Amino acid sequence: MSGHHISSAKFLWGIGFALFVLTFITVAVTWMHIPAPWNVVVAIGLAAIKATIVAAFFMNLYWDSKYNLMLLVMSFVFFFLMIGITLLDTLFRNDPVPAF
Amino acid sequence: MDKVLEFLLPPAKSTIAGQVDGLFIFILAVSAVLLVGISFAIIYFSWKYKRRSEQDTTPVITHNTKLEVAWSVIPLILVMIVFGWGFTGYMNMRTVPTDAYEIRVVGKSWLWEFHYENGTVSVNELHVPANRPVNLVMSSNDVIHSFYIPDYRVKRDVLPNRYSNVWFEAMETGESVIFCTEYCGRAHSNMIATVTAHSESDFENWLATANVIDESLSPVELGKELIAKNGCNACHSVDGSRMVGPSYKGSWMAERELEDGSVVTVDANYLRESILEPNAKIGAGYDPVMPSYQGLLSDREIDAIIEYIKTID
Amino acid sequence: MAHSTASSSAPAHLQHHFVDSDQQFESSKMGMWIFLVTEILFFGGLFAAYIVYRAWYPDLYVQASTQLDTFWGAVNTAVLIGSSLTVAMAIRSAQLNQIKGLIINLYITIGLAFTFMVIKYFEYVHKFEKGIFPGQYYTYEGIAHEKANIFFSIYYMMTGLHGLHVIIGIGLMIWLLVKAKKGAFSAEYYTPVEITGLYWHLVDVIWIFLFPLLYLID
Amino acid sequence: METSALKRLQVQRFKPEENPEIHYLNSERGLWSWLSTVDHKRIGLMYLASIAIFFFIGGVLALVLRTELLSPAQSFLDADVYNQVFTLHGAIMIFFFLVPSVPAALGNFILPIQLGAKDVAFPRLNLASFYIYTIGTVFTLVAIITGAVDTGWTFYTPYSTETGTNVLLMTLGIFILGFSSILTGVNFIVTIHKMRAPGMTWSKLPLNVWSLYATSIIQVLATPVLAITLLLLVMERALGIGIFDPALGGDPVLFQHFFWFYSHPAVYIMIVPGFGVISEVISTFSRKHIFGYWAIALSSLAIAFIGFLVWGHHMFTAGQSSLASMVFSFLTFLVGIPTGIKIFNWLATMYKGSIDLKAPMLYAMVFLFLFTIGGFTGIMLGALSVDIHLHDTYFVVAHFHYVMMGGMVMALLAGLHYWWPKMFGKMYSEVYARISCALIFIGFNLAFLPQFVMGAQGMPRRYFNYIDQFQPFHQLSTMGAYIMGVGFVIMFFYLLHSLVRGEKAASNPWGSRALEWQTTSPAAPHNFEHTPVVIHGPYDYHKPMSEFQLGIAHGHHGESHQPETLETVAETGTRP
Ligand code: HEA
Ligand code: HEA
Ligand code: HEC
Ligand code: CUA
Ligand SMILES: [Cu+2]
Repeated sequence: MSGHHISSAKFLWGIGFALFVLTFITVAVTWMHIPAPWNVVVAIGLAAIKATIVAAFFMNLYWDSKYNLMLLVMSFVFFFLMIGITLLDTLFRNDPVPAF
Repeated sequence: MDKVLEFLLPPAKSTIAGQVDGLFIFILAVSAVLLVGISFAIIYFSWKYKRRSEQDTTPVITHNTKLEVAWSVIPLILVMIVFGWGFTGYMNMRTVPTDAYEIRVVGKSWLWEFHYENGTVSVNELHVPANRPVNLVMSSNDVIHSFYIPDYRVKRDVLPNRYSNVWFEAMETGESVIFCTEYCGRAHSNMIATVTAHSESDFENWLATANVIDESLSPVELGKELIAKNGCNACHSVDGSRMVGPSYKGSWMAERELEDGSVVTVDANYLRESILEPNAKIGAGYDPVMPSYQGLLSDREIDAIIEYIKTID
Repeated sequence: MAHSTASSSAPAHLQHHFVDSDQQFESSKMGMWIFLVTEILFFGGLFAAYIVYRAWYPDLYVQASTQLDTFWGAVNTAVLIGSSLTVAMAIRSAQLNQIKGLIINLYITIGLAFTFMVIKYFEYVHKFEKGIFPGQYYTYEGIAHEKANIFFSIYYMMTGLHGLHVIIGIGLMIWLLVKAKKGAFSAEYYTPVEITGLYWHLVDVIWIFLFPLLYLID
Repeated sequence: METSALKRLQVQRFKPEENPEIHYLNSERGLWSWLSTVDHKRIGLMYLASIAIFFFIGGVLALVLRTELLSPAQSFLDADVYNQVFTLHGAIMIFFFLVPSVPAALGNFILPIQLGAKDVAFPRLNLASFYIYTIGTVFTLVAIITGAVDTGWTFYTPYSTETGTNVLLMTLGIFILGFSSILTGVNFIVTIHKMRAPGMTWSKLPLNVWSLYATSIIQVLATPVLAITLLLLVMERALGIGIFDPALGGDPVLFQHFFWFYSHPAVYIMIVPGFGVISEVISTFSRKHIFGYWAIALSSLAIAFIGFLVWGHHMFTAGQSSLASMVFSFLTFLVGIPTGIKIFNWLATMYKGSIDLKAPMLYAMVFLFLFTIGGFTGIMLGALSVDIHLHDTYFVVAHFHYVMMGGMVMALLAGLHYWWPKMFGKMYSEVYARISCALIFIGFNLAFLPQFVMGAQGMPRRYFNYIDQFQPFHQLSTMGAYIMGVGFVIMFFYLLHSLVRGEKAASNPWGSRALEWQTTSPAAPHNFEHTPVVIHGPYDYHKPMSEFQLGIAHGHHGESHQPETLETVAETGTRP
C-alpha cells in the first residue's frame, strides 16, 4: 500500500547525512567565487537537489501516489509562471528619458 | 453606421483615433452577429422544443466532433485577428515620432501642471499645436494618476517614481476634456483639465504670452484670474461652501484653528505660507493635501492672490 | 437516524463518513499536500518580490548580504535538516508501534526547532544593534545603496514568516507529544504525526532555499 | 489510485421516501446544533444566509451609489463618503458575496450529495472555514464602523498606504477570509478524489463537480498569493517596508502584478462554479443528455489554467512593458475559446430537448444572454489599443457587472431555485419567480447597457461628480437599479413564503437523473439511507429512473447488511 512505506533507520540516517554534506558543499562553493550568473545557478541547483531529496525520501513522495507528486510539481510550475511573466514586465521597461 | 459611431464614441480628433474606432466597430459587429445568433438559438429552441408532456423522450446526442472543432477554431481565428489589430494599434500609440514636440506633465492631487520648453507653466489647461505630434513626459508628485483624453483615445498612468509618456497628434483645432482615470482620492473626479489644440502660429503666440502678466489688470483682477488658472477652485470656493479646502469667503483676518489646537490669524504671511508651504500649518478638520505652489507663482502673483482673497467676504 | 448504530468493528479513530482507515489516512495526507501547495505559493509571492528586486539591483544584494552571517546561517540549515531527520524517525517509530521512540524523537525535534529560533533571535538582535530595522525604521549607514532598506524588508519578511512557521511547527509538535503520551498513536493510526511531519519538512525545504538566496551571495 | 477491476456488487433499489419525517433540518434542534454542526448541508445553509446578508448590504450600497449619481454634482453624499461606498460595495460584493457564493454555499450543500458521499472529507475543517469567514467579516465590519476605507476594492499603492482610512483592518479581514476560501478548496479537492460513491468514476461526475474541482484548484493556487500581497500591504502601512511604496524606493506597479495575480484568477473563481450550475440546470430542464460532456468538463480546467496567465490585462495603461502587455493580451483571448465551447455546448444540449421553462431554466437562459454580452465586451477590453481608450471607464464597470451580476449571480439564482426543494423540501411560487426574474432582467439591462455607451464616450469610473453630458445615461442606469431592487424584494418575499408555508416538494420535482435527486427532500441527515451505487451517468435521460436508484444497504461504516430484497445485481468499478 502506497501510503505506509516504512523506511529503515539506516536509510533515513543516510539521507540526513547526504543533506549535511550537500549543505557543506553549498557553502564551500562560495569560497571558489564562481563568476556572476553561475554562482546563482550552482547555489539554486544544489538547493533544488536537497529539496528534491527531502521531498522524495523524507516526505515519502517516492513511494506515494502520483497525484501528490503532481501537486508539488504544479505548485512549482505556477510559481515559475508567476515570476516568469512578471519578469517580462520588470526586465523590459524602458522609460523615455525626460528632457527637462 | 456613422450615427452609431457618433452615439457610441466621442469625436475622433487624433490621428490614432480612427484605428482604435475601426477595431472597436469590428469587434462590436462580430459580437453582435454572434449574439444575435445565440439569442435566436435560445429563443427558437425553447419555443420549438417546448416540453409537451412529462413522457417526452429525447434523442441521445452526446457529441459531434466536427461541430466542436468548428466552434473552437472559428472563434480562435477571430480573436487572433483582433489580437493582431489591437497590438499594431497599440504599438503605434507607444512609438513616439522623433520630431514630437515635448511637454512635461506633472500630476498632483488633484490638478495637472504643464511645463513647456520655454519655461511657461500652465495649470489644468494644456495647449498643443495641431497637426504635429506631441509627446507628453509625465510624472506624479504623490499617488498614481492617469492621463486620459477621450477625444484623442490616449491614456497612460502617471507614476510617482518614474516617467511615463503618451503621444498624440491632434487633427483639428479645438478644445477637448482631460480626465484623471486612476482613482486618486477625494477629488479624483474633479481632476479635470482641458486640452486646446491651436494652429501652429496660434500656439507660438500662446506660448509667448501665456505667462506674461497682463499689466493692465489690477492686482485683484489678476488674483482672480490666477486662482482660476491655477486650479485653486478645485478645492476652494468663494461662496463659503466647504470643499476639500476652506472657502476664501470671509477668511481674511479670520481666526483659524489649526490641527494642533493653536489659533492663527489669516493675515498676509499666513496666506503666503499656505500657498508656498501648505503643509506647514494645517487647518483643523482638513487633510494635508494641498500641493505646494513653490516655483509656480511669483511673489507678485502671490501678492495679487492675497489682494483678491481680501476682497472676498 | 434509522440505520446508524456504529458497529463494534470500526476503530475509534475512524470518522463516520469514511469507509475505512485507509481512505481516511489517504484523504488527510492529500489534504496536507494541497495545503503545502498553498504554502509554496504563499512564500512564492515573497520569492517573486525577491527575484524582481534582485534582477533590478544585483549589486544591492551583493552588498547587503555581507551583513548576514554565513556561519550561523549554515548552522541553522544543519539544525533544520537534523530536525527533519528526527521527524522522519518519529514517523518511523510510530509506524513500528514504538511509542517511546516517537516521544524521544519529538522531544529532539522540538529541541532543534528551539535552537533554530534562538540562533535566529541572536541574528536579529545583532542587526537591530546596528540599526538594521525593518522598513522605515532602518537607520544603518554601512551600506552605500539607496535601496538597502528594501533588501532588509524582504529579508525580514521572508525569515520572519519562516520563523512564524517554525513556531507553529513547535506548537504542533508539542500537541503531538501530549497526544503520544496519552497513547493516541499506534501503527494503526498515526495520521497526525505523518501530516505534521510533511508540514515540518516543507518548512525545512523553504529554509533550504532561503539560505543560499539570502546568505550566500558572495 | 484508480482500480479498473470490476467488482460484483449486490445492489438493491432504494426509492426515495416522499416527505420524510426526519431529515437533516430537524434531526437535531436548537441554535447550538447549528453553530456546532459538521454537516456539510447545514454549513452550506449557514453560508447561504451569510452571503444573502452581504448581497443585501452590497446591493443597498449600490443603490446609494446610483442615487448619488442621479445628478452630476453632490446631492446627498460628499466625495469621501461616495469613495467609501463604492469601495465597500466592490469589496463586499466580491470577497464576501460572490467568491463564497456558489462554491461555499451551494457547493457545500450539493457536492457531497452529488458524489454520493456522507460528508466532505474534512467536516470539522469545513466548519472551521465557516468560522474563519465569520471572523473575517467581523474584522471588516469593525473596519467599516471605525472609519471605513476609500481605496477602491483594488487597494492600489501608494494611495492605499497614504490614505487616512482603515485600510489595515480591512485588509486583515480579507486576509483572514482568504484562508476560509483556501480551506474550502482543499476540502473539495480531497472530497472529489477520495469520497466518491462506488461506481462514481471520473467520467460519471456531474459537470457541477467538475467546475467545483476547477474552481478549487484556482482557489488553492491563487488565494495564497492574495494573502501574501495583503500581508505585504499591511506591513507597508505598519512598518513602511517599501516594497510597493515609491516614497520609500518601491514599485507600485509590482503591487498591481501581485494583486491581479490573484484577482484575475479570482474572477474565474467567481464564474466557473456558475458554469457548473448552468450545465446541470440546462440538462435537467431540457431532459436531454448533455452535449459534449468532456468538452465542458475539460474546458473548465483549461479556463482555470489559462486564467492564471492573463492578469496583466488590467495593467495595459499602468506602465508595464509593452512586451508584457502583448503577451497578456494574447493569452487573454485564449480564455474566450473554452468559454465559447461551453456556451455552444449548452445550446446544443437544448437542441431537440424537451424544454421546460421553469424558473431555474429561465435564469439559465438569462445567464446565457447576459454572460455572452459580458464576455464579448471582455474581448473588447482585451484588445490592446481599444483597452487604452476604455480602461477605467464605465465600459469596464458595465463589463464586469455583466459577467458578475449577469453571469454569476444569475447562475447562483438558477442554482438556488433548482436546489431549493432539496434544501428545504418546499416549493416556491413559480409565478412570482418568473415575475421577479423578468424584473431583474429588465432592470439589469436598463442599469448597465447605458454604462457601456457612456463608458465608450469617455465617462471615467469612480467619479462622484461628472460632466453634464453623461447625465441621461446615469439616470437610466439608476432607474434600472431600482427596478432590480424591486425584483429582489419580490424574491425575498416569495422565498420567505415558501419557507414558512410553501407546498411540500417531491424528492425529484424536476425528473432529473442526477444523484442528488435520488434521495429524499430535504435530504437525510447523512444524505442517503444507503450507500448509493452509480452505474449510469447523471445525464442519461434515455434510461429508466429505476436504474438510478440503486444502492447498498449498510451500517454506519459501510459494511453491507444482507439486502432484504435483491432487485438488481450490477457490475461497477470499485471505490477508488
Ligand atoms: C466573473 C467575473 C469575470 C469574468 C468571467 C470575466 C471575463 C473576462 N474578462 Fe473581465 N473583468 C472582471 C470580471 C470578469 N471578467 C472584473 C471584476 C474586472 C474589473 C476589475 C477592476 O478593475 O475593478 C474585469 C476587467 C477586465 C479587463 C480589464 C479592463 C480594464 O480595466 O481596462 C479585461 C481586459 O482584457 C477583461 C477581459 C475579460 C475577458 C477576455 C474575459 C473572458 O473570460 C470572457 C470570455 C467569454 C466570451 C468571449 C463569451 C463567450 C464566447 C463565445 C460565445 C465564443 C465566441 C467568442 C469569440 C469569437 C471571441 N476583464
Ligand atoms: C458581485 C459583484 C457585484 C454586484 C452583484 C454588483 C451589483 C451592482 N453594482 Fe457594482 N461593483 C462591483 C461589484 C458588483 N456590483 C465592483 C467590484 C465594483 C468596483 C468597485 C471599485 O471601483 O472599487 C462595482 C462598482 C459599481 C459602480 C461604479 C462606481 C464607480 O465607479 O463610481 C456602480 C455604479 O453604477 C455599481 C452599481 C451596481 C448596481 C446598480 C448593482 C445591482 O446589480 C445591485 C442589485 C442589488 C440590489 C438592488 C439589492 C436588492 C436587495 C434589496 C433591495 C433588499 C431586498 C431584501 C429585503 C427586503 C430584506 N457598481
Ligand atoms: C488639492 C486641493 C487644493 C488646491 C488645488 C489648492 N488648495 Fe489651498 N488648501 C487646500 C486644503 C486641503 C487646505 C487646508 C489644509 C491646509 O491648511 O493645508 C488649504 C488651505 C489653503 C489656504 C489657507 C486657508 C485658510 O483659511 O486656512 C490658502 C490661503 C490656500 N489654501 C490657497 C490656495 C491657493 C491660492 C491655491 C491655488 C493657487 C490653492 N490653495 C490650491 C487644498 C487645496
Ligand atoms: Cu488623479 Cu484621479
Ligand atoms: Cu481580468
